[in-house]
Amino acid sequence: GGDDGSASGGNGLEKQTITVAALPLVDGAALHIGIKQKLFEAEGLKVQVKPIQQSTQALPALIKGDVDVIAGANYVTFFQAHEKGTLKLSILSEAAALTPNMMNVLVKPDSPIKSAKDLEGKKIAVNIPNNIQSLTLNAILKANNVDPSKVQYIQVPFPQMGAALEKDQVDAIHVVEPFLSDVQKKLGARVVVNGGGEPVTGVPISGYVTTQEFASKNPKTSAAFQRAMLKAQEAAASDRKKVEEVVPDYARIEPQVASVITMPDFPSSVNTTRLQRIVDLMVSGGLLKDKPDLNTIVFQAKA
Amino acid sequence: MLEIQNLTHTYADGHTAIKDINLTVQDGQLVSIVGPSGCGKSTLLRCIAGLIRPAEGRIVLDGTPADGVPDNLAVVFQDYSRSLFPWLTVRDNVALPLKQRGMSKAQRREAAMEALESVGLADAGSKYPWQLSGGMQQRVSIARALAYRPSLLLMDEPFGSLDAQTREDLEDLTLKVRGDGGMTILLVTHDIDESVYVGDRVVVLGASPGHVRADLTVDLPEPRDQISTRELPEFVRLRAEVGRLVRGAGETAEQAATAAT
Amino acid sequence: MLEIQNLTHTYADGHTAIKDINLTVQDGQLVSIVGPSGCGKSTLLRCIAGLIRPAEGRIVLDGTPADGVPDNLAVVFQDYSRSLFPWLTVRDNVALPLKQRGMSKAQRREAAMEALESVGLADAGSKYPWQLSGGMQQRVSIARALAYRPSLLLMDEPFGSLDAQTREDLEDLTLKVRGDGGMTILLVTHDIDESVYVGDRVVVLGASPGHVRADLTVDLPEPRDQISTRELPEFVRLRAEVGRLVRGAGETAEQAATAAT
Amino acid sequence: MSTTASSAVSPAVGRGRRAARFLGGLAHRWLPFALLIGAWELATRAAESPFFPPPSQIVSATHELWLSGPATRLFLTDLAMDNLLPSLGRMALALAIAAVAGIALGMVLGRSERAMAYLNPLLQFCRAIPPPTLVPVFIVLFDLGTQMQVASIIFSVIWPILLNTADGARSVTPLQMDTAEVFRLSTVDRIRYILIPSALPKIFAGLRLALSLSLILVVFSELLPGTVNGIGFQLTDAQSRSDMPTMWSVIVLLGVLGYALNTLLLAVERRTLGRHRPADGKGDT
Amino acid sequence: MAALFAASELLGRAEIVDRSYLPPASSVVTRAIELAGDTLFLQYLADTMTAWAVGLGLAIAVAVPLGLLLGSVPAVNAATRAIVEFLRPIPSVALIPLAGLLLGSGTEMKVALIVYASTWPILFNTMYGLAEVDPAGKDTLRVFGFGRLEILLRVSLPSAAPFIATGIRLAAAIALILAVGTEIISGFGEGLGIFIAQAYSVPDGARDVLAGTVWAGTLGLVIDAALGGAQRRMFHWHHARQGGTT
Ligand SMILES: Nc1ncnc2c1ncn2[C@@H]1O[C@H](COP(=O)(O)OP(=O)(O)OP(=O)(O)O)[C@@H](O)[C@H]1O
Ligand SMILES: Nc1ncnc2c1ncn2[C@@H]1O[C@H](COP(=O)(O)OP(=O)(O)OP(=O)(O)O)[C@@H](O)[C@H]1O
Ligand SMILES: [Mg+2]
Ligand SMILES: [Mg+2]
Repeated sequence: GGDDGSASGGNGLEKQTITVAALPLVDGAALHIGIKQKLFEAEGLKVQVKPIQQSTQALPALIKGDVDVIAGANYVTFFQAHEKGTLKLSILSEAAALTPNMMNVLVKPDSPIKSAKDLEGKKIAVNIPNNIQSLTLNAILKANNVDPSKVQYIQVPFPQMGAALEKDQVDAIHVVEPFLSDVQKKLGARVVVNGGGEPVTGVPISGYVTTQEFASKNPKTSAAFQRAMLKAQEAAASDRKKVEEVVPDYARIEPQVASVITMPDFPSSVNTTRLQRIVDLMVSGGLLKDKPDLNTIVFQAKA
Repeated sequence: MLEIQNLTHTYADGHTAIKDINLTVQDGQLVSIVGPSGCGKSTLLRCIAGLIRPAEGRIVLDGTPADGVPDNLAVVFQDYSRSLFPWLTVRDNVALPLKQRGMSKAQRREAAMEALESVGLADAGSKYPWQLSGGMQQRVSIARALAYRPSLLLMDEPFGSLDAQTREDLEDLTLKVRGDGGMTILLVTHDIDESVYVGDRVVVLGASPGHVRADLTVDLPEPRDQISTRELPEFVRLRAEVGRLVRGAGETAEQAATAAT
Repeated sequence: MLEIQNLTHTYADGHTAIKDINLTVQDGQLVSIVGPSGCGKSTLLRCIAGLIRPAEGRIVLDGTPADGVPDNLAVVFQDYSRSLFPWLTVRDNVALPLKQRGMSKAQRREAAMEALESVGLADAGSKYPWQLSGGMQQRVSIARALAYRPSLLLMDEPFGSLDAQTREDLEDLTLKVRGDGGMTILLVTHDIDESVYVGDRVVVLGASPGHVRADLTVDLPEPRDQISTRELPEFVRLRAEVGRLVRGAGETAEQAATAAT
Repeated sequence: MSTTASSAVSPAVGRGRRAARFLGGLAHRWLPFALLIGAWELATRAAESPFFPPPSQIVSATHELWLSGPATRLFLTDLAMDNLLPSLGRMALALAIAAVAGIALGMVLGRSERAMAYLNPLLQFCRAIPPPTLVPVFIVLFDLGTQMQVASIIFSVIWPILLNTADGARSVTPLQMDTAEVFRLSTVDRIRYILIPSALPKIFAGLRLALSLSLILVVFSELLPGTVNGIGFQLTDAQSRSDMPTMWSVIVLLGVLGYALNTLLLAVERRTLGRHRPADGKGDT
Repeated sequence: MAALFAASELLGRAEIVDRSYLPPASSVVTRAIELAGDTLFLQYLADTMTAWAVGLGLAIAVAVPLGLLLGSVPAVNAATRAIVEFLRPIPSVALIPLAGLLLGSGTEMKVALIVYASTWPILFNTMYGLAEVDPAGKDTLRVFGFGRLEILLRVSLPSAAPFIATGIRLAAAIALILAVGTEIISGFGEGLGIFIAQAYSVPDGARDVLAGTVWAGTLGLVIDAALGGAQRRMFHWHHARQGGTT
């Protein structure tokens, strides 16, 4: 836990050290840029990073208070947790939004599948079924007049997708960076659907989240974190080089890979209108029953 | 005093092994029990030892009906090899029951070694039972019972696997132990000479189901001696009589009852 | 013909059980083996059976050195109760080895029942071994060996747990089997009378380590009879001689060598 | 008069007494379980954690999700048919293969020093490997789906069967093996009439361990790439959706299945071992 | 062992799939040896082994007495069977998020899950071992006036001990799998499993994943050899008797 700084310091923060569980994904690059550029320090915050492998794994730790914030938390998972009542979600900052070609559907070079329409009746590998991937891909397929109920999603972890595709265990794979570039390079795989294309371009996919309990107990700390994060997001969005610099350190991606992969968008504001897009998608995809009240979910610093 | 009253036992499979056995043994007496194979000798001993609860009848010890295993009891089992613990040395096997006697470790060892010596196994103390021959294992189990100094000793064919010489030595040892300590002993044997030589009484059991066919008092002078005692006319007479009884004991309880009338 | 040449065996713990044993047994002979407890009789039988590989020397069968278990062998183990399979009925225990004889199931059953009957256990076929008395179990293991009709039969104190009557019956059965089938039999016993009564020869072993102390030829008329044979002066003489030899056999090989010179 | 009366009454009395004894046994068997559930109910109600719904709620979720189907299908719902049956099918297949292979290999290892020396290091090495790390290997060796799932279940449940069988085969009473040797029993007969019966109690211990392990492994195998159905799939799916009642209902289902299958195995065990050994304390003469 | 190596080398080189998806054994083993010089990795190993040792120790301490109780008092066995059989098939590792909620995500959780999973083989082997004890031995001590508890400890326990030891060997491997598996799935903290999990989430990680796996297997091999040695020494009477003759 990060309780060591809980006594309010000179700058009026309730908590000066904040523990962030971070995934080894490009999504969370801004956090590391913020640390490197001392943006948190400028707010009087010390950030302690705990590496994790999946955002769901950090959920109990967040509830128990072992970590304060999860970086790069998958919205689909966390909105669902919020709806089921296992967590009162508070979003401090956005992390990443979809950009064209950061997530694509690939097939083998000699595959008969040429277009989205050809995917009907085929097996597509996704990392986790009923989550962000199938959600966005279904929206794209629908926009392309393909019936999403006719594709079969198969769960295959990203690292194994290449092998599964090569062995013809699946017909297509829906894969994100850096695996996307990797499979394209190794198998010469061909893109059939741009997974970040319309209508999902710009849909936010992950954020920096905490619990409403934490946010209401530590409003100043949360606000300070939010300010620093927004600046960091800004920096990440404006200069790709800055992202390329930090990514090899925490995500174990080779520098030369980092320089070629397609980056997500790093939104530099917290915006209920943008978040509404993912919520709407989830409701129409049956992943949420009701629309949550985003105004209570998005953390607003009190002036 | 050990009283066996109307003892009947039927095994789970419905087989009645002994029926209506009555027997009274005075303290310090040595009673030999003989009878054909399968007539219920072991069953009788197991009942007395409290290892099986008889279907009917009871065992009375010094006036109080026994419930479970009597105090101060030792048994030499017919299946001696299974009653030794393979993970203990011979000495520890003999010393183990002495824990019940509240003896110190050193005392237990000493008593164990002494008992082993008395059965001719002074050298085998640190071996394991499975390193011994059949007869040696049998002697270990005799040593274990003797070291315990019970007041009631049940022996089920204790000398069956021993050569003539060792057997005679142990017969004399048994007689000595009984003479010294006032131990009550029930000894099952197939050797008719032996039953007469060591016994104060010889009880002959008949078969199907086991019943008391005869109960002979052995009136031979003490101390007994392997050579001179066996030459006595009374010994020869008794041994012939027991032999005759055992040979006829294969017949069933009903036939015996008819014969007795 | 069975030839035992310079047989020596030392157990893993360094104990030499038998040393330099030489013995030749003609086909169809019945050799009684006697000797004090722990002198190596069982060890000798296990070497012949191929169950232990002797440290030195060899077993030659009909001119060819044996390697492993000889053909057509049956053994009655001293620890009979452990050699029976508790999950098989008595009849199946006896019938199991007959599978090697290529007999049909019905034939096996019949042969088993016949053998059981010959040892007086006609009624026990469908019981399990643990439902039998010690002597009955011993007879099952004898029946198993006889039903197999081996050409070489090793018996390690086969009648030790039997009453006098049953014992005599089985002694006679053994004699009959040998007479009928030309079976070669090695029989370990502690009963000196028995060794003479059934044996064509009596081999007396001495102890520490086991060695051949004497090899006596028994010249008694055939067929033998429990009453008349035992009354013959030659029987009485032999039995006294064997007794004397066994009693002196406790001494070591070295002492014996000195005594022999 | 009195005799007829008593004979008319006694069967009823007997039946009553038997029923009472049956109920008593039932209480004795289930009371601790019921108490535990009661305590759990109280604790969860007091805690009001969304992660730990009270048992009553779990039971109703279980009923609704799995057991509210038509009577003709034993009340199984579509969800149950589509997930439970494939999972159980894979489990049964894997368990059967593991049992046959484990017993066979165990016999060899238990009796042959040489086989032990050759195979043991390999087996011990494999035994300690956490199955999730083998995914890269499995994906090359097996097809996605059933093949990979069954293989991964076998890979884990075979060990208790194999090791216990080997232990059982090794500790056959030496004199019994000597007897087999002397009478020259063929290898098949030795295995069938001596090794197996003698090792059977230990094999059953291994099977009981393997049985519940296989249920656990079903869940894990359904974390593997290529899974499209199964109770484990439902479990992880519910977990990722934070659907706690569903998740708990799967756990309850696993518990019930485990109990039922185990009871079945115990019945088989009692039948097979019943005649094997003397009742305790009435052993030998 | 060599055969396994050769087989996997071939499999890797056969290029059923791209080599980086399943690297050949030689490169995996080279990587595994390389890791032995990596202090961070060794620290991870130490963490995993600590959880393993504590977990297995606790499991033995819980399961053996419990097995003795359940195996010797049929009434208790009947009364608890429903609970035991209900609990056994619950996949503890799949419940890591919940376990994390109750126990935190550190060593305590790892240890708790290890104890939970590795208790069963020891418990069952103890119970079944007791059922097989020769009644002759028990009768012997009964006759000499020993009570039930003493008979349990002096006869039943030693004669069941070799089989209990087999249960412990089973449990030792399960405990190792659980230690590594919990780390992999919880993805939190330090340990061999974390190393594997990290490698798992990047392209070209298969080599590290398998190198970590080789370490897990090797640990299992070493542990089992040590336990096997201890078993042989402690139960020499058992082995000598099996090999020897009387
Ligand atoms: N556990 C058992 N279950 C069923 N029947 C048994 C059991 N034990 C013994 N019997 C039967 O009870 C009878 C008496 O057995 P017991 O062992 O008392 O005989 P015994 O006189 O000691 O014979 P032996 O001299 O051969 O040892 C036998 O017919 C035997 O078959
Ligand atoms: N497995 C073994 N390990 C070590 N020593 C053994 C082993 N088996 C037997 N011995 C020893 O070898 C010697 C001979 O034993 P063996 O069993 O052959 O004697 P025996 O003549 O059959 O005696 P008995 O008449 O008492 O059965 C004994 O001193 C015994 O201690
Ligand atoms: Mg008896
Ligand atoms: Mg012997």
